[in-house]
Amino acid sequence: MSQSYNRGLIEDFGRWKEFSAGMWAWIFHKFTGWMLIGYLFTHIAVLSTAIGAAAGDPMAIQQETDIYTTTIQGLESLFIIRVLEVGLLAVAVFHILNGLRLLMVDLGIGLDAQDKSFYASLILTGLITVASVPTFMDGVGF
Amino acid sequence: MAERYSSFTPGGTGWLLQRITAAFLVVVLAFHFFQLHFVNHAADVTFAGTQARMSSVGYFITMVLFLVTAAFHGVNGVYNALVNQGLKGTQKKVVLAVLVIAGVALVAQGTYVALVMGDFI
Amino acid sequence: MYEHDVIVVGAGGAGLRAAVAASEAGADTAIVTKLHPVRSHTGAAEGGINAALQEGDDWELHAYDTMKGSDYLGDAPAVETLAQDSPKETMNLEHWGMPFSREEDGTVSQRPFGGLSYPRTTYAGAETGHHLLHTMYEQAVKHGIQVYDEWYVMNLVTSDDTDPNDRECHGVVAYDVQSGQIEGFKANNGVVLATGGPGQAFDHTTNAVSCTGDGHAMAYRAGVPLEDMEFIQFHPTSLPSTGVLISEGVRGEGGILYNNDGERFMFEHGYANNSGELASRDVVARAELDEVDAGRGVEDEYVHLDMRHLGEERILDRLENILHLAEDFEGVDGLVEPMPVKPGQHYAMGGIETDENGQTNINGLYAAGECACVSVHGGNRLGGNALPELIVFGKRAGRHAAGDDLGEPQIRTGYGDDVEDDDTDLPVQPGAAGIETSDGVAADGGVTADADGLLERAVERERTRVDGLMDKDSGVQHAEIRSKLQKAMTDYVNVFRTEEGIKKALKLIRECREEYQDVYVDDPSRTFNTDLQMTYETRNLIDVAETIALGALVRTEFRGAHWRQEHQERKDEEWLKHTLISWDDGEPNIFYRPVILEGQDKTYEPKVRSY
Amino acid sequence: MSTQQQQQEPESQESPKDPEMKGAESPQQRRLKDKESGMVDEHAEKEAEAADETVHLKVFRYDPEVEAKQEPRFDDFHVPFEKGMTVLDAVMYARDEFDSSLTFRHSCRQAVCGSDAFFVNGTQKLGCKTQISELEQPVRIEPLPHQEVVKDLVVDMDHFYDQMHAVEPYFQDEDTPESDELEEQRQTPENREKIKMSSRCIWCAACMSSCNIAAGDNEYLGPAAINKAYKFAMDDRESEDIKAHRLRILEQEHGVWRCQTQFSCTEVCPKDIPLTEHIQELKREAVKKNLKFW
Ligand SMILES: Cc1cc2nc3c(=O)[nH]c(=O)nc-3n(C[C@H](O)[C@H](O)[C@H](O)COP(=O)(O)OP(=O)(O)OC[C@H]3O[C@@H](n4cnc5c(N)ncnc54)[C@H](O)[C@@H]3O)c2cc1C
Ligand code: HEM
Ligand code: SF4
Ligand code: F3S
Ligand code: FES
Repeated sequence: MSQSYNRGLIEDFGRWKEFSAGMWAWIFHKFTGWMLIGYLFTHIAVLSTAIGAAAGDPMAIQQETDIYTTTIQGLESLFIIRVLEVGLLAVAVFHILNGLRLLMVDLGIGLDAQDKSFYASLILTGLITVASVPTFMDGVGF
Repeated sequence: MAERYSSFTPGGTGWLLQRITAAFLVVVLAFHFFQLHFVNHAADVTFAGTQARMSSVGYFITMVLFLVTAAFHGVNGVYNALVNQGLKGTQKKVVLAVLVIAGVALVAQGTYVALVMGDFI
Repeated sequence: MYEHDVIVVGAGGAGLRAAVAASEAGADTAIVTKLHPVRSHTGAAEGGINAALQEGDDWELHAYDTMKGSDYLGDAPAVETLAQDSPKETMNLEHWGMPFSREEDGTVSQRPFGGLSYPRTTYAGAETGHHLLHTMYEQAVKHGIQVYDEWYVMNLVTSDDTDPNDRECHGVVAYDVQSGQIEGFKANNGVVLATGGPGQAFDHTTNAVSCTGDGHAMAYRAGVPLEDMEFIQFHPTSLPSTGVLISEGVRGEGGILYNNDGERFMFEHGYANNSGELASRDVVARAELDEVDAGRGVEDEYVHLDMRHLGEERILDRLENILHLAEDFEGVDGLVEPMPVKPGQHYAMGGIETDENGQTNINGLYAAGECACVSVHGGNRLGGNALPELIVFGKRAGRHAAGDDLGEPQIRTGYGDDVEDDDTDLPVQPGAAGIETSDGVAADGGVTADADGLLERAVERERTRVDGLMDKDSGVQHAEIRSKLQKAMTDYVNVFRTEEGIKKALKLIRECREEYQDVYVDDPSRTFNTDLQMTYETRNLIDVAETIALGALVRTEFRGAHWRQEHQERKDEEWLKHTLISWDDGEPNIFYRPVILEGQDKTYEPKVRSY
Repeated sequence: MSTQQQQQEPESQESPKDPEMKGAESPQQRRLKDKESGMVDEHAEKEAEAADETVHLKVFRYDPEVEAKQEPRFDDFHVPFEKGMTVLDAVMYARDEFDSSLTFRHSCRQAVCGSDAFFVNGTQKLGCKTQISELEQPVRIEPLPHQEVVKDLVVDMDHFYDQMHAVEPYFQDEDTPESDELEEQRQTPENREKIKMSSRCIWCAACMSSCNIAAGDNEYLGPAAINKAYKFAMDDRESEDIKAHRLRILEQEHGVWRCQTQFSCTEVCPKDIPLTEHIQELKREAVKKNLKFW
């Protein structure tokens, strides 16, 4: 609904301190969803190097010097990429867990615990992310 | 005042599909992540390895389905989010067109890549 | 100017029912209301609707109970109409989707209520009024009735004839609260007043802040007598700080009243040795005040209603609602401590004098609901009898206003040859003071303009009045006068009434009237000026309070809710008659009309009212 | 009256747990003690002090017509605290004693008329149902967010009413016979129970104001209107055809699908109506209706 005057910096989102669990869940889910679809596009773009690889010299594939392999391994050797990957994992895990929470809500299950299940998703995301750091960082400077 | 509503197919088909794709994605996405970061480390990925995996028809089909559902789920999600923010009229139509094209392009390109990977073409 | 066939003022249960009925009868109907319809105080009613629905019950029993409850001051034709029509009107509500509580077999539930010989109070949880109001509003939406909400009706537009009985009502003048504009509303067929009760005349009431008796005052000044105004029902258990009602159900389930010394005073001080806390409302209310007066009140103000001994399980099962009320409005947890309660003004039995068709002595002017007095409640209203009154007489008024033939009424209205004049000595000159006379209806005597001309003149008059109030920038504010008035009424015309006290009250009311000459509106804005609206309301409260006090002074007996220290018994020889007070050009005129005790095929013989 | 003395004694012996009903200790204090026994003593003392103290209100002021108020501002009021005082009591006091131009809607003072939903310390609350003692001071009182402000705490409700009316909020009997010969309809107590909560809405608009989606999309029906439709759609007294018709209204673009299950509506509803649950149920009903084989 429109606003006829200014009640503070940002009327809708400036009140984030007053947001409740459900609203945070909504915002995080949105954010992670957009990240994921963005990633999907880049992901396919990167994988498209496979076209070049297949068209190139079969020997290169053997020696693992084809453009696909080198691109991926090149990227994977960068520390920043690994960090981003961990971020992606966090994003995906939260989106999955909260997505499951939303599916439950859609089915009308456990509505009373909706705030608790949101906090649970957050905590679990954190735990899984931390636990997976060693695997993800394997081989780059750790 | 039901007349006010327009250009929208009622019935929540989109809503339902978003949920169904989500349920499907939970399984494949988890599988995918596990496969490429824990079973095979992403850093060790080679074209040869990819080709080997992709030439299995079952894996190929799963991946294409994964792509299609993810693309639909993601694009539909983005569209809904924008519409929820009050997008309407021509703007809305343009956004829909762009998103559909992007989604179709994504699926087409992805499928093509997968076909190449699996050495099917 | 707006124009409609029927204009209904007020959108509580009575107003909405009248509007729907008028619309169904084919009239172009509009509602003008100072609150949005769903905000009306009908929504606060908890208990239920009395209707003889079940096999074994009978409308005649309902009529009998009502007459007895009224202490034989109800008019039989009205009482019988109520009892006869209530069942089908209740069924109508059911068909409109009202969510009544249900029995296992799917029929509506009914419960016993005070003073009823059969469990015939039909209810929807403890929120009957809320559901009734919303169901009715839904029907108004369905019928596409035009609602001017947040329009405050300032005055009626009537012709100038010297004899009020010859006057005709052409519409109303109203003020759009949101924009401040003042407009005329022309009614081609009739105006129905359904403005609710005058509870704000008292400072402690279960009524809403909007219950300011506007309809009473407007009709009164236009020349319609107010009937039986002295009969005010006080509820013994309302929360001290807000007046929120704690249902009789608490005492029904076994709740106990204690004074500050921890005594169960209903028994220990012998107020009601048989029924104790469950004695009738007026008895309990008087007992509580006696305790406080004797210095045994808690904080010198209230007594305690304790339900802890009922046990948590039983309380949660049957009285959960009460826990919320006490917690939310008094900050008290009924499970761990007793609840503070004191008597509060609850209902006005009297009101604008009408016949069974809702019509007043002024042609084209109707009244229904709590603001009207048909009269069905006489000296005392039974619980659950107000809501049926809304739907039965609201509907009749609406239909009649729309032109439907409902037959010749048996109840007469207005000053006529069947009345008896009063000769009590009044301590002060009631009625108009100073500028207030300029509002006298017949001011420029005899010049009868046509409807449009009358409307224009009335609109002009209100505009001038508002300009005057807004232009002044010093004087008295309405809040001061209002609280003085409320205090006077609560101190002297409350549950206990003495001649001396009432006279004091009349003097204080007169003072309020004089102070009102200097009233001014501080808020300079035309946008949503509640200051202005409340200033108008306060003036109406003064008029209404005065009629209550006058009625209380002249009625020298104890009947129903009206208790007089000097007159401790019901005097049927002398007082089987209604008190009527009419404005009569700024000078209240008091007269009496006999009660009609002859029903369709029996006469109700006055008996001792004991339960 | 000596007998009373005697009667009084056993009375107080019989119920030793019962603290004597003396005025010395206020019920408020006792409540706090009993309720959170132990740790509350300190708290109760603070409460007792507060009893002689004042409440600090910060009230939003705005009036398009009055120059000094055209620029929205907050006014401070210091109102004497009384036991049981609600936010509505406090603003009424401020208006009657300090500034008669302070404007807000109110009527019933008992949470049934729905006129006084305000934004109190950052959440939508009914003024008359909110105890001052439970709020942090200063108490900041603003008009409902996401609705145009008319003046001070008064917001424009027209949009809310339009949405409520948009769902055809009235019972639709195919044939309403002449009112004299109406046969009572049957409804099971279970069905009545099912619609009970939805029927408690008092149109206060707190839910609508708290919903981010409604804030962004003016055409979204909003939780209250959807809940109103729920009341009818779930009532067995209406026929299946009408239910289908109701679902058609709800499944439009700006109907139930807009809800993103933010739950804030459910959290602020003063009548404790499970709004999100009702909206979700309607989404499922709509899907079911469209999947014929279900
Ligand atoms: C707490 C409580 C519990 C009750 N419980 C029961 C019960 O269980 N059973 C029972 O039968 N009765 C009960 N009653 C009594 C009954 O509820 C009322 O008598 C009845 O609801 C009055 O309805 P009404 O339509 O006459 O007026 P209201 O509902 O008060 O409506 C008055 C209308 O008039 C409008 N209005 C007033 N002045 C103006 C003006 N100047 N201009 C424009 N519009 C105006 C208002 O906006 C409002 O819409 C109870 C009353 C209270 C207070
Ligand atoms: C793996 C399991 C997944 C689950 C359980 C899941 C679940 C969901 C659900 C239930 C929604 C709807 C939220 C709503 O409408 O209220 C949603 C939205 C969305 N999802 Fe997913 N999703 C998953 C994977 C993905 C993937 C892989 C992508 C990216 C390609 C993605 C992108 C999105 C986007 C963009 C949205 C819209 C977000 C918004 O509202 O702005 N999701 N998801
Ligand atoms: S659903 Fe609750 S919050 Fe919304 S309008 Fe109704 S009562 Fe108020
Ligand atoms: S806050 Fe809004 S998003 Fe849905 S759950 Fe309530 S309507
Ligand atoms: S004043 Fe009626 S709900 Fe608060």
